[in-house]
Amino acid sequence: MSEECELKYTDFKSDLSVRWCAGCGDHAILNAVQKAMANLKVEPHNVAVISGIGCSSRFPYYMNTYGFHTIHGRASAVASGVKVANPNLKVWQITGDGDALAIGGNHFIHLIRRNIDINVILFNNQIYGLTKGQYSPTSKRGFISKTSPYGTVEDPFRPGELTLGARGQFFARTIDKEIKLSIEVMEEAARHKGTSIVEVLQNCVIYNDKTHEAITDKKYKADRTIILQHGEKMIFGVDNDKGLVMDGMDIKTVTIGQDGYTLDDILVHDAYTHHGAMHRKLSNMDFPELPVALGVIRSVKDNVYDVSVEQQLVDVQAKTSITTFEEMVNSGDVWEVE
Amino acid sequence: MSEECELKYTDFKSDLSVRWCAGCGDHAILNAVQKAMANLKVEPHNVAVISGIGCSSRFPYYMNTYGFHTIHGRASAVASGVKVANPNLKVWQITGDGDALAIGGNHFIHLIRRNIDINVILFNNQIYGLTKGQYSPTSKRGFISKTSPYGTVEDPFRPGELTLGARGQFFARTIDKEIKLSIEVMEEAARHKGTSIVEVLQNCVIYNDKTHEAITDKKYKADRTIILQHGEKMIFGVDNDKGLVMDGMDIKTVTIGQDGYTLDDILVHDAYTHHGAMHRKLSNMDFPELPVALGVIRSVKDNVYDVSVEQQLVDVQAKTSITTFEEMVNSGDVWEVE
Amino acid sequence: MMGRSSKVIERDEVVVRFSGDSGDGMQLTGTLFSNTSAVFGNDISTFPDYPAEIRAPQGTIGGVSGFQVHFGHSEVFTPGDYADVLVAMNPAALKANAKWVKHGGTIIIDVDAFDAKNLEKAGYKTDDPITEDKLGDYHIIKAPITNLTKESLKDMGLDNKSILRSKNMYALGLVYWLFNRPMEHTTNYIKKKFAKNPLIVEANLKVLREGYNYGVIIQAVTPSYHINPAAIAKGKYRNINGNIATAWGLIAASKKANLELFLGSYPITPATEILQELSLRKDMGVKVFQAEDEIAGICTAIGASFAGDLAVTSTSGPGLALKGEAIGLAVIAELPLVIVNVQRGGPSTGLPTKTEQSDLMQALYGRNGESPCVVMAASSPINCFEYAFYAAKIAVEHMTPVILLTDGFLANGTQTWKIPDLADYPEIKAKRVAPEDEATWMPYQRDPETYVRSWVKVGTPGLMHRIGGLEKDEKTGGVSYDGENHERMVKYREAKIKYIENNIPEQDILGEPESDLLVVGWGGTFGHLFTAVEELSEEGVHVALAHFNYINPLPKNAHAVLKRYKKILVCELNLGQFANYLRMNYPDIQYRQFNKMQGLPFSVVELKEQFKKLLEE
Amino acid sequence: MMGRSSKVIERDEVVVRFSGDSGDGMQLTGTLFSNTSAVFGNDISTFPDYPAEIRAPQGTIGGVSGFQVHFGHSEVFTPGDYADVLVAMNPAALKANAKWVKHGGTIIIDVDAFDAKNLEKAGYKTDDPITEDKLGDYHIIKAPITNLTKESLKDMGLDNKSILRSKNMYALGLVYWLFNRPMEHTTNYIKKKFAKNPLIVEANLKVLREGYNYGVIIQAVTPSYHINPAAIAKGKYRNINGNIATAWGLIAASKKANLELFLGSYPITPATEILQELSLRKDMGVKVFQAEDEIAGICTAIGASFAGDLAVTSTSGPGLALKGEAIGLAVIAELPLVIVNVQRGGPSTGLPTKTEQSDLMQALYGRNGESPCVVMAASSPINCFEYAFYAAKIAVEHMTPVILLTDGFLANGTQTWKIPDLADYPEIKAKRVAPEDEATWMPYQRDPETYVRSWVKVGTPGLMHRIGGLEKDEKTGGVSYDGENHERMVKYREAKIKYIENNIPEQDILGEPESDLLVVGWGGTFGHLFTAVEELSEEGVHVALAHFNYINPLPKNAHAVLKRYKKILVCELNLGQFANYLRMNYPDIQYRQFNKMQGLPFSVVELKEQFKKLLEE
Ligand SMILES: Cc1ncc(C[n+]2csc(CCOP(=O)(O)OP(=O)(O)O)c2C)c(N)n1
Ligand SMILES: Cc1ncc(C[n+]2csc(CCOP(=O)(O)OP(=O)(O)O)c2C)c(N)n1
Ligand code: SF4
Ligand code: SF4
Ligand SMILES: [Mg+2]
Ligand SMILES: [Mg+2]
Repeated sequence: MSEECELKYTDFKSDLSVRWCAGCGDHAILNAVQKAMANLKVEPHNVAVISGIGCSSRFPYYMNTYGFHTIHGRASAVASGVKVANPNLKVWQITGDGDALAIGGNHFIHLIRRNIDINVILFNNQIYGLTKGQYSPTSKRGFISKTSPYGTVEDPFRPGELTLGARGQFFARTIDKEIKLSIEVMEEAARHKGTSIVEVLQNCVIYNDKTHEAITDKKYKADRTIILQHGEKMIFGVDNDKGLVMDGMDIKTVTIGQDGYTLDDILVHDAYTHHGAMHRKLSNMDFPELPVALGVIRSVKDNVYDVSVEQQLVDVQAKTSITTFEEMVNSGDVWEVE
Repeated sequence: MSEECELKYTDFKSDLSVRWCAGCGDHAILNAVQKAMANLKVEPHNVAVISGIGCSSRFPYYMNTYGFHTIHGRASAVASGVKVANPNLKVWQITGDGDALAIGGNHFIHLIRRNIDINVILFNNQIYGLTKGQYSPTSKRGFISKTSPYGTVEDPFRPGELTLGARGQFFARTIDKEIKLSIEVMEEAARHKGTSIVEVLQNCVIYNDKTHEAITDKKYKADRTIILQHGEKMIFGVDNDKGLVMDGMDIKTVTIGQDGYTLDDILVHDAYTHHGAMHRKLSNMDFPELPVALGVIRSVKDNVYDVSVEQQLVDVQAKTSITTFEEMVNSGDVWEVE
Repeated sequence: MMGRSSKVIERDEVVVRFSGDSGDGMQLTGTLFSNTSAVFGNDISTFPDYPAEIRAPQGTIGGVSGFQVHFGHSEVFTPGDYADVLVAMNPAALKANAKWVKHGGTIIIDVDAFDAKNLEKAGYKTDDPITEDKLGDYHIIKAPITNLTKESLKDMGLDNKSILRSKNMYALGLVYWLFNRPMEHTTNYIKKKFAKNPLIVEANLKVLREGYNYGVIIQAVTPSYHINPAAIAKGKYRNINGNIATAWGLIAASKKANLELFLGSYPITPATEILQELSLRKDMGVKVFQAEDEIAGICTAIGASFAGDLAVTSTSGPGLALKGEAIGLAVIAELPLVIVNVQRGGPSTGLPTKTEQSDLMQALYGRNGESPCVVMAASSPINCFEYAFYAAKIAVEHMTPVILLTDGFLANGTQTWKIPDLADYPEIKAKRVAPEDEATWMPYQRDPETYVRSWVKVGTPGLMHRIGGLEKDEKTGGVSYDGENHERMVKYREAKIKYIENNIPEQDILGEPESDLLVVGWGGTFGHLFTAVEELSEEGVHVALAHFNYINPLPKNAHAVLKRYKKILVCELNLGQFANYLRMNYPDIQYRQFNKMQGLPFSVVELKEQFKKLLEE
Repeated sequence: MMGRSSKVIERDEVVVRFSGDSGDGMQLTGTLFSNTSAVFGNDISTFPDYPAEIRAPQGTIGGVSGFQVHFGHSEVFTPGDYADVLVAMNPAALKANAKWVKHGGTIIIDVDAFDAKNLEKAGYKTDDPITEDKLGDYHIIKAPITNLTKESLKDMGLDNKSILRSKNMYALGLVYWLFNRPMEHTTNYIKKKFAKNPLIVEANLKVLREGYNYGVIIQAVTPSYHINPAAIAKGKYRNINGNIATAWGLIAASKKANLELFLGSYPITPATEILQELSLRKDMGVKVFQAEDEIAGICTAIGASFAGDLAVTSTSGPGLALKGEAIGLAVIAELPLVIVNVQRGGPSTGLPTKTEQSDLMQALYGRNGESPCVVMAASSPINCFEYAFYAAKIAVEHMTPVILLTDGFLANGTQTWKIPDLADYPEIKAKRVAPEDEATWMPYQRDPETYVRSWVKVGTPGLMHRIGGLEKDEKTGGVSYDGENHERMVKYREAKIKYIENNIPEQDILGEPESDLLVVGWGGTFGHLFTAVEELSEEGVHVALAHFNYINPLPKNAHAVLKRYKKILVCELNLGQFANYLRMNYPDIQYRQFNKMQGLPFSVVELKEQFKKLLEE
């Protein structure tokens, strides 16, 4: 079989009918992933889609690839096993904010630390959807839900910040309904060797409708988000006249042509630098202070666990005098009775 | 009982004989904690020391306070329960790099995110001591141990970076044998409202001897570490002539009086700023490029979970019409049969 | 009420099932109908039947939401096997539920929803579902509910969506007519619920009334039912499901114990509602910690117990598996802790929304080492209150974790609950260190009879001590590696649990104690087993029933009770876990088994059949 | 060898125990002695006895490290209850071990270590430990080992620490004299081990020789022992402990199955060595994932199994508790997986360095739902190899998780192992999809006889499919909420495991099959039970032994075998878990129990006593 081949996104559609609520952001993400996969030209049988439990984690059933709907929170660990067992596979992990960051938090940060070549699509709807509406570790402070009827008293994880804190080398963000952007970002994530975290701002129409609306709504999107492109100026706004500049240790928004700012003052995005500081700032930007960053925020080459594991096996085997079971059991302190 | 009282560090010593290996760094840390507690003037019965499992986690047995040697990795969760159940207690968590960052990683980051008022003393010996010498999530890449006979192929967590990635508001670092510094740092950690993470570079004489030696050895210490003090210049070196300055997005070391650098150029440490960027840089500094930062790197006031929980109970109870069991069961859809 | 001219069916009890698409409001309709019946003085038992998917595609079988209510003029113990009346708002609802209607029963359908598209979605092959499903002998009421609702509201200025949302009130009105029920309760509810939107109130009430009137109009052709009120004890009543009852039982215990209540939990179906209810109960001072996972849920509770709170964790099967290691810590530390496990279909994620009793062995043995703790089970939605209370009482008074088993059926099912008076419940008294004993007290010193150690809150001056998961010296609690001490400790922990048999009720026998056949059950199957036994008794067939709520320890007289019977049939919704447990405990007795694993309760019919067959053998 | 003039004791078998401070090198000394005995042609069985603390304070009882070796001229099955010879390098070692020496046995002490300080640290109250411990009747060899070692090495230019480290070689030399053993093996070992440090080689060899000579000098007053070599089958031999044997058994299986071996694991005493050994075995292509916790350990293994590797996870009690939920996933997904559980003392952290058999129920039932998997147990250090091999074979061929139970005693104990030829082991063949079946294949279609589904590696063209933890349709594997399908699936999974009884050996009876008494054991107690039964047989007392290695399913003939006996005594290192399991499975049989919970194996003496008592009853 050839690795490169012509594929349509329908080649990645399973024949199961999709069971998310009408209007759920998951539909669009499914669409984007299928299209990205077709563009990536990897045959469906070389793809494994691994999920935990949650609405989003139903995802593998809808993919005409190998799929495993595992248990809550453990998708990173199962996916790690798949990839290390067979590094030739393309492994995608589908997970929710509860699955990845509540019960699965430890596997999530260790996956990132090890930098195993897995593409993680994190559906962040800031709610536990499948269990019908409890707050999650990404719900905003004060959020009212079935388990926080008086509002939560805890701050949420910011997935980008946590990823970087765990030494993450790839972080990107997109919005469920921005299918074009999602496809681009997912392709980049898939091409990146190492763990890629793609946060998708996803809408749960039933239990947390419009939670991202203030930034994702068509009316505001251009002014409240910025799409980052490596090597490009950080410009945004309906009229493309806003830009980001440094202000001491901080980033601030300016309008080009106002207060003496010119295009030259605007920051250029460097997704490839290993320095995390700027990436942290960019991934933490939040409305209303700053536009929310979309696109690939960080993409840095580094040692990849599964590659190193394979290499170490090769290296050891090249050097060892023990290559068979017989040699192993006969090595060391052995005597013969005749 | 009065909260303020005269206490000696021996008031915090239990009568159990201490069972760590001779020369283990844990002895000195025990000493520092006991002295810090005496200085803090909190009576032993108001202190709960909670640990997981590991050599370091034997700690509570040696304290004449309330103590709970729980199960591996769960100290943060048990400690959270103690503190939320009774916010008047002073809760200390004792944990190792394996206990906190391997099996306990999820509870660790969630504790930090919630910002519960617990002092975490993280004994970082970069090894699993109790199980006799396997690599841990803080072991350096390439580290050779019983489970990595050919060297590890993964990068370690940097505890400060992970803490900040989980939105940590207090991070400090000290060295086992630097008892004076440890006492200071632990007192500050205890006074800080919210989760305080104190990383102690601890030596395991048996399974990972001298792992921190390159920076902790008397011969080099002055040149390879820097003790940060809020509001003070970042100066270090045997002759106190080295300092840290910004170099683009990076920090670099300069010698005062050389290359045109004067004392005025040297950075001043601000532990209280909520901006994390500088704190991340400082906590990630590593020898040989830069001196390793000791002392309190970050200490920022923020909402404290246990305080908010208590407050919310008070607020709800102040407003509610339901205050007794009878009122509760009789609220809503109730009818009477006569 | 208007006069009636058509046939009136007099009945002791009736089962009604409301069904429609998830969006059709069937849960609310069912709830209003059952509350009305309860207020009217009937005893009721209900069970909702949610779709497994959050929102399956409209019009499909996967998306059908049902609500069954059983009410009668004497006590009812189950939501009923088969319905006398089915309301089906669309073809999928009919398709999914027709098999649950008694032969010759009444079926109300919204004919307007039976168009070609919906018929196809529901999987009908013809345009005549009645014939296709062989429902010719049933009373079918074909009401054009959608169109009549639209017609009724067309001039009120409501949007189409709101109009369609009122369909369920039309159906409800029609059912009220069928059972000759007063509508005040519903009227009041609607007025309160939509107080901010008078238009909606008006619309709903209008439609409700017209639904009723529609019944009056068609009465000539349809029988209606008459069920007299039950002879019910004086007092205040409400409907309550097992999850709320569990939550309230724990609150009651915290009051009686004079302890603060702490819950550490992580959401999981079908236990989440306990967490939700207790989160709401900040008014009662409940501290709720929504943890990052089940392990943190129980570990925070263990910490809270150490600190002196009445500590609880709640979960369902897979979550209980995750808590195993920490339960062992509570066992060896000997701290009070209540673990509520709402059982669901397994293994693994299994059938999360369905009921099963397959976590019994896990509750008893799902952790390393010899690690005994108390295991008990509630047996009806309303007695979840009592067993939660007693779980807490035993935990606190015997310094042990207690696992309380309920299940999806109890959790979601409701019954009419006579609101209790806390004064009727016993005190809960922890063993504390008396001031005069402080000087000599040791942390693992035990009461010589009960083997209970004392509970010292962190913060108590002078009693500082250390506990942990390593084996401990039998007195001081210090770490001990001594083999003989270990054996003694293992036996103390076992004996401490065994002793509790002295503090729980004896096992009683229901039904007809003088019988050759003893039926044995435990937990959530009570209603069905008891009803089967009672019905047989009315038919003159004598069967005895021993239904267990206490599993470890078993009631003191259990062996003697079992020993009396020639044939014993252990009925469970698993492959025979309790039967095996009895074999271990009382190996001198023979047990037969009747097991079911379909995510559903037993049906009374199948039970009666089994019992009769066995009696004849 | 020099001639001997003193009394020589001829013996069939002898037990020697080396003991000293953790730093005294007793493990190495013991290992060298046992290997020498093994090479000499004796059969051996050893057991190390580490202190629970990493480094307890020097000179204390907590810090004593011991190593016991049992060797004989015919097969030996246990490390022995009591020692004929004890080497005690300091007072604490004597104090801790004196009770394990046979009455009248030989005790070698380093008198130089018996100073006032050390005596006090060891807890002696007088300066005469021999009298204090009532050892008057024993042969005490008071050798000034420390001083003679110092004297011997004083001119070699070694530092004091290195000199003192050689003490153990002096003691070893003395013991070699006592047993008239050749020293080549040890000499070679030392030369190889310290090749880079000729001074150390020289020093160790010198001291070793002088220790031997010291024996020659004192021989007049001391008996020495003579044990003939065993009549041993031709072949190559080595010593091996249970953990290494387990690791190698898995490697053997991966070769025979032509699958790559994947281990996902997290360190935990006493299982860590399996992880360590397999980490070392990159030469054999083993992929080891040291996970962040036990859950990730098993979940990575499940992922690797899905991807097509022979997947394993290894742990001990508390770790198994954490894996429960994920084991359920492997059960419902029907993927092959080996779970090695090295049992230790529980509950909770319990007695981590001690042995116990208390995880049996956990292995069988420690997860939610009806969740059957294979449970089997190794019964000697060396047969850990075989059972690990067969665990893998069953997992792969029956598409199921298999829990292999070993314990701390097997894990650390060693025996002489005849190196096997892989060619003598059966093939391991996974069920794959034949090319001609691809078109019609469905993921959960089963072999009609074995109920096994086929295993498709991720990456196989044309067979893409999805699996998961929800209940699945019996053919397609798609999610199914259908109740009747669920019941069928529950029964298939049960039947699939039950069918395996056809592929495992029948239960055999050892000892004297014609007896009134059948002793039943399982797992790690084999050596002691068998020795007790054999010794009784030599005394003319007839006892039969059924020792189980397969627990779920039980061997097909187990019931018939058990049925034959009048009295059955189930002996276990727990409170009776296997006895209870037999009660469930074969309720028509009566079982008595003999249980021990002291972190130690049974002693042969106590077993014989029990058996005799029971025979006389
Ligand atoms: C061990 C375990 N604990 C809890 C659950 C219940 N549960 C299922 S999904 C879920 C959270 C879902 O939230 P998220 O991961 O954000 O996914 P979403 O449904 O929002 O897509 C929970 C708590 C479970 N299935 N298993
Ligand atoms: C559930 C569980 N898994 C594994 C272990 C074994 N274990 C005990 S301590 C430990 C790691 C200790 O390392 P660390 O936390 O760094 O503490 P240290 O001994 O180095 O102080 C491990 C793996 C255990 N006791 N329980
Ligand atoms: S509940 Fe929310 S997240 Fe789940 S499918 Fe529906 S809309 Fe999507
Ligand atoms: S093993 Fe290491 S960490 Fe543990 S007590 Fe000894 S020196 Fe300290
Ligand atoms: Mg979510
Ligand atoms: Mg460590």
